Amino acid sequence: MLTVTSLEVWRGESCLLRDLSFELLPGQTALITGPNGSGKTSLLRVLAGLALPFAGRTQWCGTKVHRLAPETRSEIAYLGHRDGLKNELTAEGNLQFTRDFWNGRDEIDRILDELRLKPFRRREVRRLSAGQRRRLALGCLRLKPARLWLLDEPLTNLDDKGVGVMQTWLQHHTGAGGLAAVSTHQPGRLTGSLAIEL
Amino acid sequence: MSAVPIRSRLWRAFHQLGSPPYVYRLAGRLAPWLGTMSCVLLAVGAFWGLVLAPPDYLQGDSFRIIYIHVPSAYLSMGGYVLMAVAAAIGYIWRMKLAHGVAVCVAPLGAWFTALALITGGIWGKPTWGTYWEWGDARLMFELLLLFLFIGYMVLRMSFDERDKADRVSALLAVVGVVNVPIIHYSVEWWTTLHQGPTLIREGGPSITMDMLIPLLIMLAGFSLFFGWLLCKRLQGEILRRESRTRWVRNLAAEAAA
Amino acid sequence: MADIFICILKRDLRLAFRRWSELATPLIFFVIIASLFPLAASPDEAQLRSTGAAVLWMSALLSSLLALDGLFRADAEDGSMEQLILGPAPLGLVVLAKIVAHWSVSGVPLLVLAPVLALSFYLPLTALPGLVAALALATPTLSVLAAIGAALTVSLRAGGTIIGLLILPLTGPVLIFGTRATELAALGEPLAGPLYLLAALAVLSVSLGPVITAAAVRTALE
Amino acid sequence: MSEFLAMGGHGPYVWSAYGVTLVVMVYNAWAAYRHQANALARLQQAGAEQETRAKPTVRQIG
Repeated sequence: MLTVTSLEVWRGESCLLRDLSFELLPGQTALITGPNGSGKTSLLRVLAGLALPFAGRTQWCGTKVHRLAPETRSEIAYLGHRDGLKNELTAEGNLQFTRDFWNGRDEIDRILDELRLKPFRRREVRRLSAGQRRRLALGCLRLKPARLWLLDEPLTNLDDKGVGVMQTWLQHHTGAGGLAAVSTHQPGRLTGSLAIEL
Repeated sequence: MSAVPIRSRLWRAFHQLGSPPYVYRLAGRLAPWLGTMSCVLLAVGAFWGLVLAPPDYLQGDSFRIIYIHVPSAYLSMGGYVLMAVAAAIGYIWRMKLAHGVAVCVAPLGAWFTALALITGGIWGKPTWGTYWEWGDARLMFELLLLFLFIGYMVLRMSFDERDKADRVSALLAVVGVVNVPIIHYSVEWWTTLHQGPTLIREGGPSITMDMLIPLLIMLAGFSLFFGWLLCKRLQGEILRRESRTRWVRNLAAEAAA
Repeated sequence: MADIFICILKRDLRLAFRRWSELATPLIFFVIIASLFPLAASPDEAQLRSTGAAVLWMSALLSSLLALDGLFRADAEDGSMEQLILGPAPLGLVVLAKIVAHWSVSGVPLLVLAPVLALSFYLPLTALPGLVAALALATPTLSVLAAIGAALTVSLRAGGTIIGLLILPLTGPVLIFGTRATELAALGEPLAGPLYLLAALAVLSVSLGPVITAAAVRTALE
Repeated sequence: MSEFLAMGGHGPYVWSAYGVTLVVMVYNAWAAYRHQANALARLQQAGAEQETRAKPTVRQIG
């Protein structure tokens, strides 16, 4: 499904990683680990098609990711360091926009419930804590009808319950034939079938 | 001959033009020829234009500025188009060398635009009695073109990463080149309304043969001069861009020895 | 397609009204520039009548550049631009929706304010429809150009000043045709010529601009 | 000769235009040569400082 062939990634004048090849199949999770500055974020951005590799290929179902048609592109969901939420909108407003834009699942109530954000649904995002915002960002991810999740440090700022929700969601996602590539500093807290050490 | 070998030969030429060591050597071989030819042509053209050509019956001897003004103006426009085409090729086919060409053309084009403005202004004084005539479409267009060149260079300088600077500034160059004809015609339209004077009126006093030949020589001389400097700048640019590769390291070691 | 366009449009309009001070700044800027002009020149009626159109157009030009400076920056900073880039719609469509949203909150009020200022510059009442028509055709082009500038400089901290350098030389044609239309309107002469030219520019920029802007956003955030 | 230099009264204009052009062209030629020489000099200073990264490892778990 996600095929990476002799990938080489540069940032500015320095080579971050070279000759990386792997294949991720339905139901699999890849855990990407490595010290700071080793290129985890850059790799995920390349996998998402946000940045271009210096050399090599990343293909989703046989098509290069940055050449994907908009409809197929929505099979890939990316969550970066930044939450991608609008401060001026309410928690619910952010979820509604994600649902409408991605033509996603109609599960806003359930997601707010699972994330324990129901009491804050009408609160503007700027008045939420960093952990609550991270949860909301994960909620947006859950709404998207995507098969491949690309997550950059999804556990940052999350408390134990939040981590628990994330673990369950990841299991659900891969259990239903989804794929995930997750970068993390706490590989013990997530289970994966493929370990990529940069 | 069948079509296939020609096409494959063209394809190979295209590929070679994307290969930095090849282009570096090509530019190094071309540069001395272009330099010599341009100096000879410029000397001949200047002598012919300044000494042999007869004075214009309306403007007297000041018309001799045409031999540097028109080639500069021509190179400023040609330079912008060349820069935009190179940048577009670099953006579309991800050809780093084409970005390198665009980078090298920009300062040259800007200088020739400035030259066209300065010589145009100096020419204006004896012709219109003022150094700067706002109503002249050609000068106004050159001024806007200079701003476009400066904008391109400033945008490049504000990025730290060369790769990103290449790709973002390429888009600006493309936007600019789409706009250049629009700006050109709108400025012409504007001056016809305000009835400004123009240096060369269409259907006006026709230029005679002994005035035209030095102009053509100067045009050729300026173009070769531009090509010469482009080759030298491109060599420097390739060295900077390819500093990590083995062939450049060998070259540097050879030059040091 | 249409529902995604409307979805982005609604989102940006909602955001714009939540940050209404940012919305009002370019308009106040427009009024201030236009009203400072007589201080710099002279309050003389004949002089203001002859330069009023030029002043109005220059102020409109600068304020629409200012209005779109932050078009992509806020989204780029909080990470939502990445989400829009990766979304299920062509980025050009998303960009077009954002431009339309910003035009309707910055360009349309300009159309309302301009006639008031025009009267203060002694432009005849009969010239106002022509002025508004010219501005209505010109502001989309200005918005698209400003959006291209905003996209090219989205990852730069000092974006605002560079945008002016990049985009102002390209606004020459709009300025020429716009002031000409206003002058003709003030003289009571037919002004269809420059209006057609402004409309042609608007069609060209609205059709090509979003594609270029989308490429610029994508490249600048790569 | 002085008649030639006077250019029928337009001497200052013609000669200043040609002078400016000559200066700009010579400057550009000098700048282009310096551009390449600088690049070479910088390369020689920089020497070999190529950093090499280990290849990432990929392994199956379970």
